[in-house]
Formats: sequence, structure tokens, C-alpha cells
Amino acid sequence: MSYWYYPGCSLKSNGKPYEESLLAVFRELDVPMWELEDWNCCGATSYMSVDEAQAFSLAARNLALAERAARQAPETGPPRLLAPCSACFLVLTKTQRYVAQHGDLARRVHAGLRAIDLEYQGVVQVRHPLDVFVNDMGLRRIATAVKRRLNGLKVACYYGCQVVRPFATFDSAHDPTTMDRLVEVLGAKPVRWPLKTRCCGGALTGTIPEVGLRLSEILLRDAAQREAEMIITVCPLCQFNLECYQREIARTFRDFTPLPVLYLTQLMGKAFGLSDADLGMRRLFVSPEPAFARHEGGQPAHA
Amino acid sequence: MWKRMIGGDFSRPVQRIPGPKEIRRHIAFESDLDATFGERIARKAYGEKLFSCIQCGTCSGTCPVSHYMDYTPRKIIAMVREGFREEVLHCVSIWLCASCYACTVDCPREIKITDVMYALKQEAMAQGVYPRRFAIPVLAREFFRGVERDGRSNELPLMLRFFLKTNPLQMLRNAPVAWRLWRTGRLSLRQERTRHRSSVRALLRAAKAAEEEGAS
Amino acid sequence: MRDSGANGTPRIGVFVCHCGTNIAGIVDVKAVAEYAAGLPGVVVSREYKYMCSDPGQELIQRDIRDHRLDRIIVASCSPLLHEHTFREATAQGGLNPYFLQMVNLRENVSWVNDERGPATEKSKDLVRAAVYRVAHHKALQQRTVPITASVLVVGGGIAGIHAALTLANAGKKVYLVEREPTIGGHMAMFDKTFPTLDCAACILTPKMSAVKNHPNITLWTYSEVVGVDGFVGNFKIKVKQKPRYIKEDLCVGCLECIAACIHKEARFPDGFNQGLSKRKPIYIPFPQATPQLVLFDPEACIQLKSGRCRQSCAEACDRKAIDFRQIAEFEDIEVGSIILATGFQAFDASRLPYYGYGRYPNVYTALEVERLVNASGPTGGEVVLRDGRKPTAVGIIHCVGSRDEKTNGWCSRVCCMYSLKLAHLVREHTDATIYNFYIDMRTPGKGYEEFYDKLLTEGVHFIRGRVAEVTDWSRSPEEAGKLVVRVEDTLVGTVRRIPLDMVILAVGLEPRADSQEVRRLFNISCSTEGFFLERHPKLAPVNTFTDGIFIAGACQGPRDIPDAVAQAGAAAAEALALIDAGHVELEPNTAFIVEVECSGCKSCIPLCPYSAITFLADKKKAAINEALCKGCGTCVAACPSGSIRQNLFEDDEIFSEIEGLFARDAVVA
Amino acid sequence: MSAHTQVGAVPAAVGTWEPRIVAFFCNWCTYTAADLAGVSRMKHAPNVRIIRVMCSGRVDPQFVLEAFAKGADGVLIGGCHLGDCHYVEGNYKAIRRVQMLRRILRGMGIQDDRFRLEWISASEGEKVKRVINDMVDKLRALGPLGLPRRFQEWDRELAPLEQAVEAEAKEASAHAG
Repeated sequence: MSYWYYPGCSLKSNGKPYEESLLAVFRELDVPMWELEDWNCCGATSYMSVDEAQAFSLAARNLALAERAARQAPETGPPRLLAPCSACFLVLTKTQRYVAQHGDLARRVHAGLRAIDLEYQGVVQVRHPLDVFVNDMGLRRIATAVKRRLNGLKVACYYGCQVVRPFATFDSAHDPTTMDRLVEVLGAKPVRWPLKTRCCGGALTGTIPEVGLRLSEILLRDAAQREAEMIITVCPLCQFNLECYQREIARTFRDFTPLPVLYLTQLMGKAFGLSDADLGMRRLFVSPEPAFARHEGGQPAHA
Repeated sequence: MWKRMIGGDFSRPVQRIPGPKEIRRHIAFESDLDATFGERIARKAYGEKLFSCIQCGTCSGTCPVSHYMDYTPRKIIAMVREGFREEVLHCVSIWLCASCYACTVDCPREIKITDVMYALKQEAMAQGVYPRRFAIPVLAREFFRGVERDGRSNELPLMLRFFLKTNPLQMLRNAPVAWRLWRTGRLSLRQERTRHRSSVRALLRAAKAAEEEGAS
Repeated sequence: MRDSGANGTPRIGVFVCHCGTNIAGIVDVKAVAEYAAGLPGVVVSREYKYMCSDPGQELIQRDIRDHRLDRIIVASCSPLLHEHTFREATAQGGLNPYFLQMVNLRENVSWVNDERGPATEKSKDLVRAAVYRVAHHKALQQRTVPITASVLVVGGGIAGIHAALTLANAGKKVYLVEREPTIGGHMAMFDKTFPTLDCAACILTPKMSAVKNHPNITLWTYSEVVGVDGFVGNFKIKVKQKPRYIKEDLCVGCLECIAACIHKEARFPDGFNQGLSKRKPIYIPFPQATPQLVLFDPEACIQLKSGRCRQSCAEACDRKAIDFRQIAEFEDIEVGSIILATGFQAFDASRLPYYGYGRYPNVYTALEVERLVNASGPTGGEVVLRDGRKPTAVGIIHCVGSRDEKTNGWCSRVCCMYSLKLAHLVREHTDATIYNFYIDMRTPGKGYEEFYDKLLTEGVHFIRGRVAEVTDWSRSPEEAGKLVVRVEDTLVGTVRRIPLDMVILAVGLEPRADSQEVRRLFNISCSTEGFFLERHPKLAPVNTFTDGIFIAGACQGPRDIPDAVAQAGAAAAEALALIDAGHVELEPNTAFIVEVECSGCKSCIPLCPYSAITFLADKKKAAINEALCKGCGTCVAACPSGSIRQNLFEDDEIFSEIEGLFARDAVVA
Repeated sequence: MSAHTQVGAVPAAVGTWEPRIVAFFCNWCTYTAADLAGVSRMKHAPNVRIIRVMCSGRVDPQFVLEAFAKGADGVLIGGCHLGDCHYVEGNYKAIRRVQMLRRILRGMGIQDDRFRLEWISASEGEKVKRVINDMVDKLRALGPLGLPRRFQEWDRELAPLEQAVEAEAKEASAHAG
């Protein structure tokens, strides 16, 4: 199975470690993936506040591009568009759902696309890496790629909001488990965490930091209390909020200790034995090394 | 004000009895209300479910930021359908919504509350009733302009313009984060651009035109 | 009684009903009546405020006499509602009642349209179709069949018990079939009942033993109805008695066998106590179980599972009542009427992950707490947490699995009241601070609002807001180690976090998981949510669309004990009225064969689901046994030579109805 | 005039034309559901005329053909859901007939959307509304069927032929005589 890769704006900037590790992991698993030619911003959440029809049209352009790409390369099978950023994933799936359900919106979107010689038929599948790892590749295949088991490393799996609700169908909106099952296969130990889908603050961290920082702080503190050694995320904005503002959080709130925040794909790459450079580990603000070091000496998986 | 509200870990806002000049009239006359506001917003938010709200408050309970809001999401719904247009469009609640969709998923009446919030934000921006230097609408506008120009969103220029327009001091506070991002190669000075930017602009124009055509 | 119209053209009377403003508000009834007057064969055409009223019916009778009418059309409501009424009126007027045809102007026209023009046109079309049809009507005689004077009651909860006793006291034979090993249903699990707080067992157990001892009641517990055949007055029922592995006539309920069981420890979850305690493989559901018989759990008993047990239980039994080779037995009975009182099931709280049921041990369902507060329950009436601590703060969350489009959209009606009751009882037992989280407080019953008032003044907290989540995520030292509820206090307009030791989920009532199968078995209907459907929500609330089958209790919709008992009484009265008449009148809508036209092709024979058609070998013709025919008309539609006719639905009648619908232009011109 | 492979879309007096639907509803499920729609005040298109039968199995294909022939633009049959028939299996018989009939109707150039079989239980008042509205929409799109007028046209087309045949016959008999 192969995928068209829709990076979204974040994976090209602050989410670079996500892109690097995602590509490395797909390479390691030998799953072909091509970056979608000429993609544009999905519209993101803020766009919705300005002009909805335009926001949906922006997203639909990417969907149409993926469909066209698949038509031009029939050997790749039906179009599967991989959207690793939760916000992009949400906007793209929402666009599909709403265009299918609301005739008037569909009319506007199709008119926009027609003006630039594109057509959206609704055949493209929008997929999130979590879904692809668990349902397309399967845990067994992931397990065979593990070279160095993580040996009981305690992690808090943080799904954030937009990946599991409201449009995703591959996991529960209230108590998702795909990531927990994945990290178990890597040898890590997911902590039970009721906040795993609670909002990290989203764009508020930048706009109203007093509110945004608090939301991130809640997550970091509770994860630490549950003895998690790091938080694992699948969204560039979550990762950014949770990791990059820890100094500011420490300055604002009492008794705060930093906690590494990694992308799921970085953790997978680590277990697959890939190099830190390939996984963008050096781009992290809070080093995960001490946590990994505590679990060194773990048995190689295929010893 | 934010500072005061979240101050220490669990402190509540400092309570104070209003002075004589701060005493305000709280009464709604039917003539002050916008009778069709609720229906307009319901249509804009993809459905009429708005009117089946039973005011249970699940949305407020599940919302991670409702405790910072002036009106809770539940109250917003009640006000929208009763036509409290001015109050709703001038409130801070709608701008605090982080689009986490918790309310939409939990609502026992399947009301798409997040979409209602979007509809209200659009309405507010269209009517220009949001506070000029209030951060979130400015970010949304700047984001919009950036995408219109580049096809993609670029954090650095976006942030620069955003802080210049809202709160230059805030930029100083964020400078360390930006510095660290740049040092780790996560803040590129190179602008990301869609190759066929003109096609993105043409698309946006056409979608806009189709909308106006549908409205007329 | 005149049995046919005068030679040649019929003399038709058309009566258009206003139904107050129900019809006249949308349909121009005057125009319809005037239009009808011009239709072929119509002698009289009138409109009247309420045709079903006495003066309305007398109008028909007078016109039959004065205008020598021989066909009657009443254009009013649905025939399902008033066909019987107007047939009676027609017969009173001296005409065969089957010369009546009804036109449904209310349910089919005025109630589903809001434009006067199209509604009036539609009404004219329908009246015209009836005019064309009624000319072909024939005089028919009602069929009567004798009734078996006994009743089957399915379900031994409070509704079934009450219905059975009512009928038995009236001297009728009753078969009461209960699926569980004991009767008593949900009520037997309760400690107190609202709003009077009288002890559930004290009022229920006397009725349970009355059932057991009543000479007119045959009680089959641990049994299920597996076959239903026949029709009103003459149902044939097959009942399966599941094996208890106990000879029922020998067991005296001494319980020595339980003590002697090879399992020294009770270690299987006790269903009656909602799994809060354990029982052995041989057990009795609860001390007052009726009948007082032990039974084996075949999933747990070593002997039944592997055949390799010492059988110490059998040794302990003086009366040699234990029989491991027992198998299911089947009973065939005949009854005239059936009452279904199969009850409800409680909503499964684990379907809502955000309330943490099954994840946090101190989240309980209301039924579990009913057992905890019950003196004969697993803790002897002590309200303690699973770790033995006494709770100091308890929250009751209302509407769990009710009023929620994602699970059950309906209001379960009893939860507000039972939550108030539990608030009172838990407070009484623990002195804890109690919070009720409700959406709307619904206390519409005698003494219910007063009970609410009592709780309000008892110091119970009432917070108007649906709880968003129950979590163990703590934000402060006071919250540490507790369950935290996050809820908007909607009356204050503020979100609150409330730490609790115990959370009680007021689970709603829903149809039993197998309600669809049961419905099919008895050939009745369910509403969309799965509760059994009553014939009419107001005027036939215990009847079903199948004659002779009645419903009582929560199988029809959520209801509390007083309502279930009242409904059971009503169902018993309906059944009694039916079987006491000694015979039942059936619609004469049976099919018959016009022998000269029958070609003897036999295509109709396999079509009949009731085997009512036989082939007369000597005449080489088919014949229909009228007593077996139920009037579906399938054979009529299939007969290639058109030699099968159906009374009331003859081909001519339906073809004329179609013709009449489209004869608009012809008539106007 | 050209041959008619497809009946329908006869240009009628546009604006006044309203599709007419004959509905055969079974007494136990669909007729009851229609009553429920009424009791629940579920407004729907006024284009349907309901004929009550005891069971969908009673609907003779001739009823359907007659309805079209007399001027119906659509015919709807409503019965109990499969497995729920009041008469055990009458609705299965209805399916078989409907499938057969559909082929005949296609042969006559009557589009599939004009003839519909729906299972609507006694509690599905909402479905009555939905199905009727949907069918009316589809019939509007198809336009009038106008079978009676079609028959007249066919009769007119056939008249000269008939006359010719008759004349021929007369001639033949004259010769014979």
C-alpha cells in the first residue's frame, strides 16, 4: 500500500522533527510515500473564522490534487492521503464530510475548483499515521521492525483533540487506544491517562498565553504525576505547545519540572534503531536522553 | 486581566463591589433583540439542531477553557437562539474557543457547537464588532492574508505581523522561544510557498464569487 | 336489515366530518360535501361538526331512513380509529354495516398538510374514490369464534404479577411464565419505593406468594415462551422450562445442598446483587425467591461441566431432589388472550466511557446502590465503597443513557424520583454530603413534588447541569485520591469541580435486548426505540395491533411501579372483557373461491401461510377453509384465473377505487 | 410521430402539473405509520392517495398497472419490514411480484423511480413523510407520465391502420361473398 503525503505547513517549520522521523519510519518499514505536488495550506482552524467557503475550498484543492495524482499514476492504487498534522487531518476530513452532506457548500467548493481546472470526486481517503500504522500496516509488522525494545519506558500517550474527534472513525473519541497499543509493541509502557484527549491550548498559547500555558501545564503536570517519563504526541501544534513553552511554564507556575515531549514517530524510530539525526532528536528543546538512558540495557528485540 | 484571573494556582478572581458609576441596567426588551439571529446562525452552522438544546451544560462542563469565558458555551447557545446578538458578538467566549470539538462530540442533542462558534466568529468579523487589537481575530486575519499570498502559512512573518499589530511587548516575551526554534532549525527564514500560487488565489476568488452568487 | 341496495343504482349518503377544527381547519369541508353531492349515485351529502358524536350518528341513521340510503361514506378520521363506530351506526340505521366506507380526511389529509387548496383537492379525490368503491360493497356477516377462557401472562415482575392475580381472582385460568428462576422482577431488588419510602419487599412478597399459591395460576419460572400460534381467542402456546437440575416437586428449599457444595467459597458473581457479592454454582437467587427452589448454574457446576464431581450436594439432599440429567421440558397450552409484561433492562453505563463505569471502582449504577442500601443485600444494608470505606461525598448523575441522542433519546421517567430516593437513603445510611446533578427535575406524580421538597430541605445539593466527565485527575490536595466531577452549574453559570468518594449513575430504562425477537414471536409491533407499541397512545394504551394481545408495564415504555400496576390492571380488564364474552367477532375479510372459475392449478395452495387452502381432488378445485383464513389476500392477488375473491377487498372494489381517484376530469366535465 | 421508447416527460401545462401517486399501504404497518405521521403532524407533500389493503401481498400487479393507466405518475407500495409481516410472509410475496412487475414496467418505458416498494413499520411515521417527499421530488424531475393521454394518441395512431385492416377485411368478405 502506498500513500500521498500531505505535510501541511507545520511539518515544514516547527514540526520538522515530525516530518524527518515520519519519513524515516516509513522508509524503514518500506512503505512508499510521495509528497503531494503543489499542495497548499489546509485552511487550518483559524481560517474557518474568516470565510468558511474559502476555507473548505482550500482544503478541497488538496483533496482534488491527490485524486488527480492518483489518476495520473494508476499503479499507486486508490488515492490515500496521509495527513500527519491533526489540524490538517481534521480540516480535510471535515471538508469531505461537509461537502458530502451540504449541497450548497458543495456547489461553492466545486465552483472554486472548476475555476482552476480541478475536480474533487470524493474518492480520496484521508488517513492519519496512527490509523495507517495500526490498521494498514498492523502491529505485528511494526513489531518485526523493532530492534531495541524500549524496556518499560513509561510514556503518556497524548492524542490531543482533533485527531480523534469529531470526524475520525478509527478510534474512540473518548478513550482512544491506538497509540497506547503502538507504544506497547515498542516495549514502552503507556500510563493510564484520562487527559489523553484534553486540549493542549491550541492556538491560544500564542494569542492568550495566560490561558494557553495553563492548559499545557495541566497536561505536563498530570503526566508527570502519573510517572510518565515523556509525553508522546502525533500533532505538531500539541508538540510545540507542550515542549517549546516549558521554560515559560516553569516561570509562571510553581514546582514545575520539564518533561520531554516526542513525536510518536521519533519513539518508533528509536525502537527501530534509527539514528538521532534521522529522527530530528536534536531539534527537541527538552532532551529525552536521560529517560532513554534509564532504560538502557534493554534486550535487543531479536537477540 | 488574564493575569488576575489565573494568578495563583487555585485563586479565584478578586471580588469587588461595583462603584455607583459601574452599576448597569440588566434587562432585555424584545425590541433590543434580533429575532432572526438564531436561525441565521443555525443555518450558517450547518443545521437547525441549535433549537433542540436542552441547556444541560455538558458543553460547558467538557470545554477546557469555559472557566475563562464570560458566557459559558451553554449560555451562548441560549443567547443566540433568543436573539441576544450584540451581547454574543461582543463577548470574549467565542474567541477563546480552541476548536477542540469536545462539546460537539459530547452534546446529547448532537449540536455542532464548534461550528456555532465559527459561525459567530465569522459574524463578528464580518460586522467588525471585535475589539481592534484583540489577538485572535487579528491572528485569523493575518493568517488569511498570508495564505492568500503564499498558499501556505509561514510562522515567522505571521508572528511578526501579529505581534506588531496587537502587542509588541508580547513579541519580546516570545522572543526566547523563537530564538530556540531558530537555533534548532524549526523556524525557517525561507518562505514556504505553493508553486502555483495564482491558482490558490483564483480558487479563493471563485469560491467567494460562488458564495455571493448563492446569497443573492 | 336491508342486505342489498335497490336494484341498479346505489343510493349513497356522504357525511363529511369537521372533527372540530382538526379537519375543517385545513380542508374546506363545505366544498367537499358540495362536490360529493354531484357525484354519481350520491343522494345526500352533508358536513357536520363531529360525526362520531351521538347527534352525528343519528344523522346517518335518519338519512338512511328518510332517503332510503343503501351506501354510507363517512369522511372523517382513520378507519383504524372509528370504522367500528360508524359500522355500528350504519347497522343501527337498519343497513348491513359493511355498506360503510370510510375516508381518512384527518390523519391522511388535514394533519399532514398545511395548505388549504391542495388539501381540499385531495379530500375530494378520496371521497370520489370511495363513492366509486362503495357501489360494489356487499352485505357481509361477521364471523364469530368461541374463546378459550384462559390467559397467558408473560413476565413475572410487578406488572405481570398484578395482572395474573387480577385475572385469577376473577376466576380465570392464568399461566404465568417467567424467564428468571424467581418472580419479582426489578422491584424485588429495591429496598424502598418512592415517594412513600415503604419497603419494597413488604409490599411485594405477599403478592409473590399469592401467585404461588393461587389455585387458578400455573406458575412456570425459569421458562420461556418459544412458540405462538393461532389468533385471538385461540392461541396455541409452547413453553420451554429450562432445567434447574432439581426435581421441583421434591425440593423443599432447605438449602442444605448449597452448604454441602464442593465449592466451599462462593466465587461466582451473584446476578441478583448486580455482581456485588458471590454465590456458589448451586444457589437460590435471594431469600424470598418464589418459588423457593434452588438451581444449578451449568456454567459453574463441576458436575454439569465435566461430570467429575463428588456430588456432595446430592448426598446432602434428604429428598433426593437433585437430578443432573434433567433436560428442558416443553408444555403446550391453549389460551384466549395474552398479556405481555416483559419489563425493561437498565442502560449499560459502560457505554459512556466519560463516566468511568467499569474503570473507577467507586462509580456505581443505581441498581447496584439499590442492593447496597438493601438490608438483605451484599453488605447487609451498609453503604460502603468497594474498599470498605464509608463515603463522605456522594454524587448522583441523572439522565445516564436518557435524553441523549447518542444513546437513548427518551426520558426514562423514573430516574429523577429514584435518584431522590437514593439521595435520601444514602444520606440516611452514611451522613454523606449528597449532590444531585440533573438536567430537569421531573416529579409529575402524586406526592412526588412533595418528596422533592423534602429532599431540598434535607440539605441535599441540587446542581442543574449534566456532568461532562468523572475523572481521577486531581488539581488540588482536596481532590487527590477522589473522583472529580466536572459540571456546569447552569443556574449559576459557572463550571464547578466537585471531589466525590462515590458516584451513582442514574441509568435509564431501555427495551430488553431481545424485544425484537419477542415482538416477532407474538406478532406485535415495536416503536422505533424498541418498546412494544400500543394500539393507540391515548385510547388503547394496553392494546396492541394484534387482537387479543395486551401489554403492561415497562415493556411498553419507561414507567414506575404505580403506573405499571395500573396498566397491568387495565390489561387484565381488557383480557377479561375479551374472554368473558365467550366468543370473539372477526372481520369478514376472508377469501373465498368461485368454484366455477377455478382451474385447479394449485398455485394458491403453497402461498397460504395458514394452510387454509386445500385441493378437492374429486372436483379438481381449490377450497378455502374460512375458519383458518385470516384475510391477508395473498392468494387473491396470485390467482391466475381471478377466481379467488376477498370480502371487503374485492378486485372490483379496488379497481373502482383507483378509477374514482382519477375520475376528476370526467366528473367535472 | 416517432416511436416511443421512453414514455414520460410529456410536456404538460407547466406550473399546474402536480405528480399524482397511488399508494397501496398494508393495514398493519404502513397504513398505521401513515396514521402516526398524521397524529405527529408530520407535514408532507399532498400528492399521495392511499388505498388501504390488508397486506402488501394483496397488491395485485393489475392494481399497479391500472393506477398507471388511469393517470398515476407514480405508484408506491408500503408493507411491513421483512420478517415482521402480520401474515407471516405476505411481504415476501410482494417482493417477488414487484420484481416481476418492474421488468414489465421497464418494457413499457415506465422509469424505475415511478414504482417503489418500501418497508415502513407502524412506528415509522417519519419514514412515510420521507419516502413520500422523496418520491414526489423524483417524479417532479421525471415529469408527468400521462399514460391515459398516451393511450389516446396510440389509439389515434392506430385508427387509420385499423380502418385499413377493416376495409381490407370487408373487401375480402365482399370477394368471398
